[in-house]
Amino acid sequence: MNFDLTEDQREIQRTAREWLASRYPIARVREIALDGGSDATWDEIDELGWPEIADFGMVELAVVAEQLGFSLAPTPLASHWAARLLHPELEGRGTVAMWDGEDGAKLAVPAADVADTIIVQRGDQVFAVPAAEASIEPANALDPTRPLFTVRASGGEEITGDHLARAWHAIYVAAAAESVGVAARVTAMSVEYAKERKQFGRPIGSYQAVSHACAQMFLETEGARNVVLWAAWALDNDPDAAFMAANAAKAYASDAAVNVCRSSMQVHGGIGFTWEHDLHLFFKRAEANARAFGDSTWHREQVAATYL
Amino acid sequence: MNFDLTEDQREIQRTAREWLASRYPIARVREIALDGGSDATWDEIDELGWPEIADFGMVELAVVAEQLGFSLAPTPLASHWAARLLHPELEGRGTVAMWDGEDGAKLAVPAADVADTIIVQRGDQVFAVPAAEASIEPANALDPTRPLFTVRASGGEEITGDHLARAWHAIYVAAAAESVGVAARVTAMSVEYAKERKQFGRPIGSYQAVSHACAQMFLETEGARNVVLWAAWALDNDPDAAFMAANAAKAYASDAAVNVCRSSMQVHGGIGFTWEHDLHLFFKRAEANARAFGDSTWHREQVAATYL
Amino acid sequence: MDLTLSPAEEEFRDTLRAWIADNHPGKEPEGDEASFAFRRDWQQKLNERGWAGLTWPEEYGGAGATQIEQAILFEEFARSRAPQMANVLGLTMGGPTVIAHGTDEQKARFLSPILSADEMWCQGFSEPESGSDLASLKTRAVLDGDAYVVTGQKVWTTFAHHSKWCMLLARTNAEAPKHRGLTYFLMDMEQPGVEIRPLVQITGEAEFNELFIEEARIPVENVVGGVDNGWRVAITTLMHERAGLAFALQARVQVALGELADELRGTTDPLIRQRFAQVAIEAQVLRLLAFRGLTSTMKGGEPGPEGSLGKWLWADINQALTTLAMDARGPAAQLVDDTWTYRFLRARANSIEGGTTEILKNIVAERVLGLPRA
Amino acid sequence: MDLTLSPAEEEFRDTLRAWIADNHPGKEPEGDEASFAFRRDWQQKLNERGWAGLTWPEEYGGAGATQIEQAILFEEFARSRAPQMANVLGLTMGGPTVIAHGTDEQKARFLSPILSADEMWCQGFSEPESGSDLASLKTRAVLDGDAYVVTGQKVWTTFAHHSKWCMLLARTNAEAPKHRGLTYFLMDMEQPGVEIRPLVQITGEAEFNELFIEEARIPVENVVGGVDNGWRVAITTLMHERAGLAFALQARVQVALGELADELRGTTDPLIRQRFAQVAIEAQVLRLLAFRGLTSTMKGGEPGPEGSLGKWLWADINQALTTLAMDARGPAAQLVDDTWTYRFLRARANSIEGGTTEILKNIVAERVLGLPRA
Repeated sequence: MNFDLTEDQREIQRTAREWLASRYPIARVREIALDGGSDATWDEIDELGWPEIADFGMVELAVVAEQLGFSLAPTPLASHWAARLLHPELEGRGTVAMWDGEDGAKLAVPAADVADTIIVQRGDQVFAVPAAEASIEPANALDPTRPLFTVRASGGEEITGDHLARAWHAIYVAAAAESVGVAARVTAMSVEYAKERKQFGRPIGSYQAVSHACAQMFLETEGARNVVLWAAWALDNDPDAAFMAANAAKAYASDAAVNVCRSSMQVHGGIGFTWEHDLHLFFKRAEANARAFGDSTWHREQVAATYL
Repeated sequence: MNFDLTEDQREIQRTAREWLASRYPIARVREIALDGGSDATWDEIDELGWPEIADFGMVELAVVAEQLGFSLAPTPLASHWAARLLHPELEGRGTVAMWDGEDGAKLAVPAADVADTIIVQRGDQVFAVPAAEASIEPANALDPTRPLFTVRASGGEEITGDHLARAWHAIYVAAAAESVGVAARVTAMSVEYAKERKQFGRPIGSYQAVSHACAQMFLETEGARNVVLWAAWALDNDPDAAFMAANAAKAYASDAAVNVCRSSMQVHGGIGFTWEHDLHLFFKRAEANARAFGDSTWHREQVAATYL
Repeated sequence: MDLTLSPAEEEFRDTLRAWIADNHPGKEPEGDEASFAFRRDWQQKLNERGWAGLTWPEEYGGAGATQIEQAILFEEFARSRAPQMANVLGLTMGGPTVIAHGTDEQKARFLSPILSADEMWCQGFSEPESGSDLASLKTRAVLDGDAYVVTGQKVWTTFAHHSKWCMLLARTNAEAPKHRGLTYFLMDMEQPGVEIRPLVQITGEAEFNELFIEEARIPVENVVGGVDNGWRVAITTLMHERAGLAFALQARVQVALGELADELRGTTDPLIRQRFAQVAIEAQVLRLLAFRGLTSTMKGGEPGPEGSLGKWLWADINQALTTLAMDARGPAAQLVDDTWTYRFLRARANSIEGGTTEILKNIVAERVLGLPRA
Repeated sequence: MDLTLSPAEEEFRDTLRAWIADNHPGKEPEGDEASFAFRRDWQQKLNERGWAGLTWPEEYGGAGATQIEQAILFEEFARSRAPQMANVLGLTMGGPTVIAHGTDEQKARFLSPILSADEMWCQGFSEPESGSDLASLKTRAVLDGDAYVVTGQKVWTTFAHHSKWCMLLARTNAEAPKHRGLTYFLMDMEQPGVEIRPLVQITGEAEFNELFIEEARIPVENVVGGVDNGWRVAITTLMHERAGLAFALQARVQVALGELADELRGTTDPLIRQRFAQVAIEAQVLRLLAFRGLTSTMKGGEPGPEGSLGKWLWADINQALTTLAMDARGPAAQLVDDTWTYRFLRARANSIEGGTTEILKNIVAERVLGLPRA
């Protein structure tokens, strides 16, 4: 029993943190996301072995996913993971299309512009459609660091197998881990600001209205990280608990990131409401991610169903 | 347009506050409720004209009802009001039996021991049953200041008329007004305690964790009083808005009293958790009253139905 | 206790309602310039009818109406989903301040163009370093002959780029305690020393601006309410803003609530229905707080600290309402939509702008409940 | 990252589970005396098996088990809905304090009767005037020959009326700073100077007591950890209490959650289902926090300030859980029922007892996040 990362997992965490910090400092994220700069790091990501990290284990994937959220790296890695979990034989890069808009379109599909294959959910079935055969149009995403597309894709090869239910739950955990990263970064930003910013001659962090808000952020961030790591571990080691754990992780981590960012906006005051401050990028990622792959209400209902 | 009590209404308020304070200081309430002391003030209440105060107007009734909650007077007056609103020709004292328990019993009927007539709801119908023909057994009430009974009553004379729908909504407003009184009293107790109690050399009311909690109590109490007065006024003057207003009043005031009492328990710390402190009497009234005549969820659904 | 209108008030409401029906300009266009022009036209139309400065005294171009009639106007605007007037800060703060504290010359010079929307007003109070702690502001004004020379930086100046006049609070006495050394100026925005930079918000729009003031000149006759008396003048203005805006804010909430109801009508999701009802109920509570405030002001004169409750509650409600709208969109809320995405993001500032919720709770705790200062 | 048990731990779990199945005493009876006797019997049975002081060193009658085995025990207790042991304060606080800070004589005298439940322990820390500000306590102990004479008042002393020994914190040096003048005593409750009055709570039960201490005598050999060193001794104990109890608390939440699930099974009300799921999820978060705390303690030794998170979250969860149970009863919740009314009322104290939630947030803010003190 050891509820902590192994030395190998810590090494992966360190590498991810440092590599992402060097390639995606927030100024670079802003360039790519807000000013339409181009991003060409996929080959490096490939060399790091991250596209296939699920083969090492879900904890390893969750560790990297948290760092993706922490850095807000505008990479299609998470979308690729989702596709590969559903379609383990996937060649090239993938993404997943879930939500039905009007007239057969799939809404809010991430990274469709750089995908080779689009995994399309239709009812309970899942199909692999070559991107070249699909119609892909840019959509107006709330979160500018993760471009979304409207996709029209028919036909394709059905993917079947016992892995699918686990794959969906693994996707929930990966998304939840990104939310943990967002929550962790924003909690740290908030605490730092609360120490520096003075009003009425005192750091605002000396007021309980602010300090207790920061403590709440910390509680939810820690809680979210723990439940995500548990769910990730369970997917590889405790199948009885794993699906409930994955739903719990997605619900709790989504809410945690959203709550932390909303509270941080209040702690930051006016400055946090400006475009030039970085907070809104994390805020929008938190809000968007909370709605990706099922919102908290849906995931809570899955948890309720296992008890009631 | 004058969103304030008239001079006459203020006079009623003053009389109610003073009379109840003199007859029902909290020590006397404890005697009656906790030690089984007897209460024989109905004749005086009758002389004050309160049993028929609805004839003056719903605002007048709400004003007295708030003072009933404020004083926690263990009088069956509110139960009688409810019966008389449903059955305007009621002679003697009444009460209302609503909730079906098992095998035809009605649960949680207040003041059935001193009622002459029990107004029994069966589906959409309402019947007046002489108390002498009913089986009445004491039940174990959460709120010791308002004894409850299990009632078995069959037959009776059906009460019909256009007044019924309004009567139910008037009952909601009366109950809501009692919750406002509880909230107002407990807010005042909390503020007073927060000024007096010192920890770490400062009054606890100088900490935002406490002062902001008190501010929240004040907001909800003021809000609840306003919405109750509006609903009371609307029942006599604005039939289009009245029913929605009554549901809104019951939902908001129930929640306000419950929130204020729970928060006050925290502000008071350990002392507020003791039997000898008065807070628990208000707390239990707030919790019980929130569940009488429909809980907040039910009333909110009625409000939703008017919009959606 | 009487929420009915008098016959005269009813007549005013009916007249107003009919007039709005005849003159309603339709849906507000997108984009800052177009929206501004649209609101200016609307204000001019109202001013021609005598209703732009509804409660202003008739001698200054107002209609001398009661606060109840003002409330009726806000409610009718809400009911008909009419736009806001363009010069909202001039109408609710600048004008009333000049009327209360200004000289006869100032009244003659400034009031009429506020009503006609010929001269827009903005407010230069906040600074980057002095947010909640407004009185710690650092912008300095030094007397130089017949004018003050002003240098400093202001932020959150709504509509500065459309404005001719800025209500500017600056320090004229560095020696005095921080509340005692401030003066309230009317600064001409059209001068070289005033640079306006749009301050883009998280919504992507630039509703606010930063002002960089470098040796701007303000003639002494543009001091309002006396040198070093600016805090008192500004506070009166802020109190009026809060009391007056309470009605406008609650009316806007009713509009948004109606729009959301239109979208959600028929939904069977109990979670959504419960949340909607809670917002609707709180919106009524807000409306009644505004009525109560109106009654108090009519009886007692000055608006009291209870006015803080309305601003605080409004922020809670508008955030809850817009969050509900986002949540009701489900996964589609990952995409920007025409209405709710902007409103949801914009609402995040509601609990910050015009007094943070934390400061408002402090005010209620200290000034209403008498709790000791933190 | 490995939440599996080692083969030895699995064997312990299986043995324990089988033993509990054979020895489970059934449902706890109502009433203070009956419930106390029931829990004492249960503890004696466990002690005969060597498991009452599971983590205590074997030389003191414990099983020398690891903290993981302790956690397994709590989880198995929860799974089987086994009762608590009677002498919980002696086992989790008194014994560990004597083991850590006591003399050999104290260890020989006090430890064995704690395990056997022959001598119950209570805690005399809190006073009416010193709630959150524990170090401001006023009970005084004055040396008189070979004993201290103690006078003062204590409150919230759980199980005092069943207890032989009281862990008493009293002021021995009025001149020293408030944290430096306290001494930790073991006071014999069976003496004329100690009067116990039941402190009835809002539940109607008297789980706690007030202690009125009037010239009670404590022999000098009953000082633990040195004169004027009581704060340090008490704090260690409190930290251990918090860390140790975290597991017990989360296990009890799991029991209550299971009971509530049994009652709610099949409900189609989405509002109830959502609230239930949220509590279930947070209960998992609490459980994982306890695991995390266990891992940290095993690696780093002393439990850190993060332990405060568990107590805080537990209070939130238990209040949410019992409130949900009340709400799910609908109008019937106006009546007292056998299970949930008591628990709902009792849970109100969860955010006060053993460190208020406000104090815990202060601790997290200041000691974990490094924010400045208020």
